[in-house]
Amino acid sequence: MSQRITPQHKVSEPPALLRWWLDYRRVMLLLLTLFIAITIVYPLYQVFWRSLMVDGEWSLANYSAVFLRPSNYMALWNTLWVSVLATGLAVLIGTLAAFVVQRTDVPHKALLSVLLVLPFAIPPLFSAIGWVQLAGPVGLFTQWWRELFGAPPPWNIYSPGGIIFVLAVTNYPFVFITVAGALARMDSSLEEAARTSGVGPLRIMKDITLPLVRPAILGGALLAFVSSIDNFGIPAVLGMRAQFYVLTTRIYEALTIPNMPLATAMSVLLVLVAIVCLVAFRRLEGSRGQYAVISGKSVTPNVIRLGKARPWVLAALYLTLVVIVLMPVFALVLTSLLRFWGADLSADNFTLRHYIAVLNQSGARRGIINSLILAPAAATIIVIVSAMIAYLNVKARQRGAGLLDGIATVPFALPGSVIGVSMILAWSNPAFGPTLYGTLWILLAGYIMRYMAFGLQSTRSTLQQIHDSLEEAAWTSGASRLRTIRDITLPLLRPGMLAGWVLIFISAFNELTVSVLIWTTGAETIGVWIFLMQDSGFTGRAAALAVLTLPVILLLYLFTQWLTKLEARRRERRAGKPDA
Amino acid sequence: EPSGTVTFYSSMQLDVVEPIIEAFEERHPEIEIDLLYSGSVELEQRIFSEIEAGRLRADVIWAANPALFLNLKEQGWLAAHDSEHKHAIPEDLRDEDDMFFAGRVHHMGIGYNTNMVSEDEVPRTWEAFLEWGPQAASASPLHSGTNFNMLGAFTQNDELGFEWYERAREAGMQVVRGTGDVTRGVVSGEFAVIKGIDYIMAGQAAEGAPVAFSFPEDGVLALPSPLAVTAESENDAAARVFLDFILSEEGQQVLVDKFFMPVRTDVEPPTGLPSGDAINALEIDYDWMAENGDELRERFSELY
Amino acid sequence: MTAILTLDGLTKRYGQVTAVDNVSLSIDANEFFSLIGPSGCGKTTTLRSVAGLESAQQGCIQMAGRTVFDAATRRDLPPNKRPIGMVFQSYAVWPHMNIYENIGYPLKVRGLPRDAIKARVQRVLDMLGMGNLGARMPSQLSGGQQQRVALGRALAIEPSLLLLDEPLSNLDAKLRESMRAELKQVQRDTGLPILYVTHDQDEALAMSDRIGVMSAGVLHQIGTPTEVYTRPATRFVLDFIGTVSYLPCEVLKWEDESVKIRWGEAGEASAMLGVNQDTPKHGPASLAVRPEHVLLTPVADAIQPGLARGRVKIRAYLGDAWEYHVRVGECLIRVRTDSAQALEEGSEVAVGVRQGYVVNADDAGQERVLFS
Amino acid sequence: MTAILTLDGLTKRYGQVTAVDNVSLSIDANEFFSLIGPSGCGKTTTLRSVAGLESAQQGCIQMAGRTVFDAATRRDLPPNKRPIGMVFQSYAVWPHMNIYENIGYPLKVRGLPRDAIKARVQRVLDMLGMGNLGARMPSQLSGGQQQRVALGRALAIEPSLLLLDEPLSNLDAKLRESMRAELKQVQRDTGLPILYVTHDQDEALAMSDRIGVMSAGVLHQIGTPTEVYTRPATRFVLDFIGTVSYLPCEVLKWEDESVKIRWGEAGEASAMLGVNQDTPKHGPASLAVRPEHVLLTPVADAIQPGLARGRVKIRAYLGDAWEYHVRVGECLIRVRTDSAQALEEGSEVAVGVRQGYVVNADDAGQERVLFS
Ligand SMILES: Nc1ncnc2c1ncn2[C@@H]1O[C@H](COP(=O)(O)OP(=O)(O)OP(=O)(O)O)[C@@H](O)[C@H]1O
Ligand SMILES: Nc1ncnc2c1ncn2[C@@H]1O[C@H](COP(=O)(O)OP(=O)(O)OP(=O)(O)O)[C@@H](O)[C@H]1O
Ligand SMILES: [Fe+3]
Ligand SMILES: [Mg+2]
Ligand SMILES: [Mg+2]
Repeated sequence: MSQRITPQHKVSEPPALLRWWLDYRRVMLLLLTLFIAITIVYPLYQVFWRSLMVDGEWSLANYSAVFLRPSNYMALWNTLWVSVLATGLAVLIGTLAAFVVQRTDVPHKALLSVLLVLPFAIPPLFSAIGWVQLAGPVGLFTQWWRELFGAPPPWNIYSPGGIIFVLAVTNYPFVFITVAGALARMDSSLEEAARTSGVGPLRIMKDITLPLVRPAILGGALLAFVSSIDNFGIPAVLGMRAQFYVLTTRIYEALTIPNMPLATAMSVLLVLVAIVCLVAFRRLEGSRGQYAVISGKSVTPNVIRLGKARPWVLAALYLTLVVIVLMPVFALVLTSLLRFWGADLSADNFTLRHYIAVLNQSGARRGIINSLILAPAAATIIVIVSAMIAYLNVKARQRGAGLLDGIATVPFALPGSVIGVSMILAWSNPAFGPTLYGTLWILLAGYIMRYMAFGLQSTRSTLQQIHDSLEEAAWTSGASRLRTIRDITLPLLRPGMLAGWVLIFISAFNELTVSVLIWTTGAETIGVWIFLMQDSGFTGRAAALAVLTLPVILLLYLFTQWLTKLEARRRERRAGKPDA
Repeated sequence: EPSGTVTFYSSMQLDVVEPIIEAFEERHPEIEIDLLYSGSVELEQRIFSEIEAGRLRADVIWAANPALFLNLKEQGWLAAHDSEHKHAIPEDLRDEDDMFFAGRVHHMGIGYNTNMVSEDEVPRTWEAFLEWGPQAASASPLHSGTNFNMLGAFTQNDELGFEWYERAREAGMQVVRGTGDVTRGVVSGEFAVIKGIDYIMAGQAAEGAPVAFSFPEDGVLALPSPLAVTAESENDAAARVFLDFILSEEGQQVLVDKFFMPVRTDVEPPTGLPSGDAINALEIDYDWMAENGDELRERFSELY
Repeated sequence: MTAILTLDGLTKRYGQVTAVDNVSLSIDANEFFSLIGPSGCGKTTTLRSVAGLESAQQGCIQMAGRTVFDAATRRDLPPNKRPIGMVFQSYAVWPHMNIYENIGYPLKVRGLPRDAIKARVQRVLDMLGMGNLGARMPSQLSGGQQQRVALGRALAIEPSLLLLDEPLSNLDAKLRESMRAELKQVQRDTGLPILYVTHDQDEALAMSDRIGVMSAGVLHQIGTPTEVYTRPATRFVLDFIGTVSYLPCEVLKWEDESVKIRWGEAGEASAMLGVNQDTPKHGPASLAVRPEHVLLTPVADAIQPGLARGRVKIRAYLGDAWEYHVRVGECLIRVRTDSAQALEEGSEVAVGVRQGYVVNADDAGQERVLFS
Repeated sequence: MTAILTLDGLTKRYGQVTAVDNVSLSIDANEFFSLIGPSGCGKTTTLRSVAGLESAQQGCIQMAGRTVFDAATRRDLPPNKRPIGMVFQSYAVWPHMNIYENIGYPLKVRGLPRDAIKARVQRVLDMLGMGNLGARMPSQLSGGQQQRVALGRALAIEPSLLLLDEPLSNLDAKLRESMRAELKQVQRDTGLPILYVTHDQDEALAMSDRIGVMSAGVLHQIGTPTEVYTRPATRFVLDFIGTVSYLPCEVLKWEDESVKIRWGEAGEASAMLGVNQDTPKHGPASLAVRPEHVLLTPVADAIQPGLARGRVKIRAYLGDAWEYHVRVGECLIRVRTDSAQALEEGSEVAVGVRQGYVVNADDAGQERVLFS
């Protein structure tokens, strides 16, 4: 009896039968609803009712303006096809990398895994600029190509192709992470069954392995896709020169004119696209039972021996890594060290003055400190709130919690600039509560809105993996509901919370598009300063700041590794003395 | 005696604004300037968002796009200020109702890469500029306020006209997003000539980049960066003191040290730059711009 | 005897599905009571209602004299207020606590002093033969050991009633058997009443004082193991408990308390079976026989009147016995004989029936089991 | 008979652990061969080496006359080149393909034409009694049906050898029993040689033509079910196959082929046991008895010489039999009697031994089993 239906709690009892904890659940739901209403629904509402206003009257004119202009269709169409292709490429890179790392005997797996997620740590705007430096008309690669072949290279970074490529190499870690996880958990006897049925290794990958990890591929693809459609920096830097517009660059333009109603109407379009895709992806995922193979039990993965191909695969992998991951980082570091952008690589052109200059600016220093406060604060709040929502949704099966989860995920599909605008609208002259605008708090609120989805995603999936009976066992042992949460659920949820925390921290630490609209003096962030420096032509200083964030993120990574080890050591120690 | 904090929104270069603020705070220790520096586009987005929300935080605004100020003036967000310095400033550099004053002037002309363009190749006219074909570049009027004004000035000019942009398109001139992008392009040698801004080119050259700036004979865009006190300022008195300081000789001298053309006739321009009279500035009618802006944008976006 | 647990008319519906349908039963002090039935019949739901993890729509539950649930008065004590210990099928041993902590946790929750906890946990560990494993983490234990930890955790609080949901079904054959004995021993030692859920009839028969047989939410029969095995109340119980083969037969004659039937390929065999109750109708019926009640003799030896002719199709060695599938006419009968007698596959045999059940329909068309 | 599979000196190490230690065996055409042993003894590793899923360090494997693996010459055919079908413990039915596709996939890979695939899949489905389920997805099938799909998939390619790794251990008791018969039937029908891995002795005894008993990587004995049950080669086999209880005894006298021993609480009981080989040493030894070879009589009836006195500690009802744990002196003996005889717990009984094994140490201190 391996597959049995886990009995579900139903909450259909008559109200008078509600136990005290049921009431407690309601209270929790109420508080969370309040939190989501204030941090997410209220700002969203502030933006969206304006899209239905023309000169103080209700009207759909803004939407007709969006839909009547062919250039907007063009932008929508561009957004779609570019994102689809970029996602396709990201899926290819991410899945292949995950497969090689998880399912073959390449060496240095730990190092490879770290390097493969490094693109997460670089702001997209910088990968775009980095790629211009590498593959632009006078970029490093271009020059090498010219020297080697004496002809201009066959690529053009300022093109839809360039956008697709850079989006793909920025977003593939989403796919890599989810697919690698699924491959690690997949029951390898499914593959072995095919091998003993006479099927060759490549055919197995095509017919068995890939279809089975399809939910993970789709999940990663969805994240990559949404990140592509709401990305601004990359199409802005690479697309304008080719007169190639996507929705986000159009929205930015509308904000510039400024035509806020138009911008929000377009944002609604973007959100619709995201929602349609979400639903479509869910459909594609198919019924759950079809993929029940991914169970919680540990299995020994089926490792493909590469044999003679091993050094070649490794070399190819490192080459790819160097080209798509390390080179942009290298370009960034180079920029921060060169006297000016594009200078020759001669010794006297190297300088530390950008670092010195930027560190001499009190605003930049404050920015570093503020980011060091804001990122962990946002990560902590989001993780706690989303753990509570996920708990109500997954474990307590409280009606309404699922809706809350859904609502809190919506801002994920919004471009950062729209979130920024919504923050000003909501908090500069608020209908209630304190004026957050002008303080650090508004940045916190902006980050919470933007990254809530990350927290929800990681806590939800972890909770789903914790079998109900673990909590019920505590409950029937005499622990109250609250005590059960404290002693059983939380400790088991901790790894998921930590993973979510790190993801949010990294993203919030150099967040750019939201911050740049809502920061004020005293409330600068690193992202803001990177952008301001960049925008006013101090590319070197901007790069220097961006480089300064890399060790922070690296340290954070090491810190979490250390935490995990500490946990293991604590267990070992505890295992040594029974009554600890 | 005015005191307290003045919230100052500015899209002027930090290394310009900061020395002015320092000098001001030294002179008026009882007033503190709270600077919010931002790129011009983001600053406008922010200002309009605040207005949407019903409250403008700024006491003093100093930004690059005159159209913004016309707009603010029309909506009643600016306060008139009968500045003691107003007579030192030419009339075309201030609002007729004293609602705003140019705090500085910058010019858009031709920037070029000295490694790629030899002394005798330097374009002296906008026609010569076009000869560089795809090696010439401009930021997009849709994203750069200065270039938007340039587009307006060209369109209003009989000789150049909107047709210049059409010819540019044929010649293969590149249009990139913002000022930062063109600057990086010319510095790195991706572009030989660009529509550049005087102080940026001078600043880059001072950093050691191989760039220089030239004033084309058939017209330079001289763009005043207006400065105004807001109508709902919570510290109106101090705001006015600060505005006056920027317009004062002392304030303008700080600008000149940073390669800016002063707005006062009684302050010498930076060395090496022609004096204000020697520059053939294009006529620009901001009211016309405000009226026809959207159409202009539309037209341009159809072209590029 | 005082009832430790009484269920009265318990009914639990999930939407359209009635998972538990008007179930009443009571468990006495010291009693080992098993609920048995096929997958999905509502055993777990009943158990969870007792634990307070589900709320039924109708009925009431009393525990050690207290009403812990009553649908009428809407009384419903939460699980942590009921004097129970529960062992889950999946063990539900907390992976982040070591063995000592797992067992001690319910005591800690109750606020016992450190020393008392220590002493009690040690006693439980010793009782389970794991005295020296307290410091291990669950992942370092085998399945059987984890199972014992789950049991120990439920026992530590000295509950009034122990609830077990298929605790042995994840174990392998040898381990299952030894855990069975161990569990039984623990119950003997502690005198704890147990409500045990399983779908394994061997387990239920071997361990229980009484058994409740369920199907589709309905409790078909409650009785001692011998009662449910030898005197099944319904055809379902007959089928589910133990093995039976069915043969078509004809009821010839009914006298006093015995019945004469005819069966076999050509109706050549006959048997007299005692009947407990009722008048079996004359005419066609089914004869249900257990493997151990069939008599096999090589045809060479003797084909007496009253025996049917058959042929061994498959034989299987069981160590202490042989099992045969014998074809008689169109039917396959399963037969069990002791290991001395080994008949070849394919050989012809004479088949007799020592005991059996007559299953026929009453006037209302309802099937009845008439046992001998 | 020709051997379909021959293992010769197969040894597989994982780091320090020797999972398979110099195992040699051969399987004949038509044969049902089971490997049995406790968890972790190396059964799966052996099977996977045969399949080509693991590479051993020593030995060679021949299959249908071809060498598929030879550690010496480094020959190692990949699994897809070996003429085998394999069924996994977890079924490993591909959840993204329907039943028809699952069974047809190995044929498709071999490039069979559509029609041929269709015909063959249908034949297999019919054979497994699932003719009309081809369009279902695996998630819509019960555990037993999934199991049959896995079997069908392995059969469809008409392999020379079928490998099965504990295919029944995830099923519940009733289903397991019926699948056993079904599997046996399939083997009869197809004549396919089978290498079967299990840790369930009942399963191995009931289904196999021959059994190999493994422990810690070492193959202890190969023999027919009756051989391993009645004539265990080592003490491990004696323990593992069937149930035994141990009693201390003393070897009194050895003559020809029988041995006289004394046992019981006060040494009051005695038995003459036949001995197959060797001279049992005089003096203390162990007497091993199977439950079905112990004789129980109520003391009231008779306490004859040669019988020991004991007391029923626990009894368990098995439906077709009773099982007792009887205390004799310090020891507990397990006894199985047919269901007619029901002794109360706590009652005194007389205990006799009908058959048993003498286990004693030889001169080298090695334990030997001497069977009667
Ligand atoms: N939360 C639920 N929602 C809807 N139906 C449910 C729920 N829990 C159980 N059921 C249904 O109630 C019936 C009884 O389920 P229950 O778990 O009690 O069966 P069981 O006898 O324990 O079976 P098993 O031996 O498989 O554990 C089943 O038909 C099941 O599908
Ligand atoms: N990949 C591996 N790495 C290290 N040790 C292994 C590996 N696979 C198996 N072993 C070890 O080899 C021994 C034999 O394992 P194997 O899986 O063959 O046992 P088994 O007899 O099939 O047991 P079970 O009945 O539990 O399936 C065990 O001690 C096991 O821990
Ligand atoms: Fe089960
Ligand atoms: Mg159940
Ligand atoms: Mg195994």
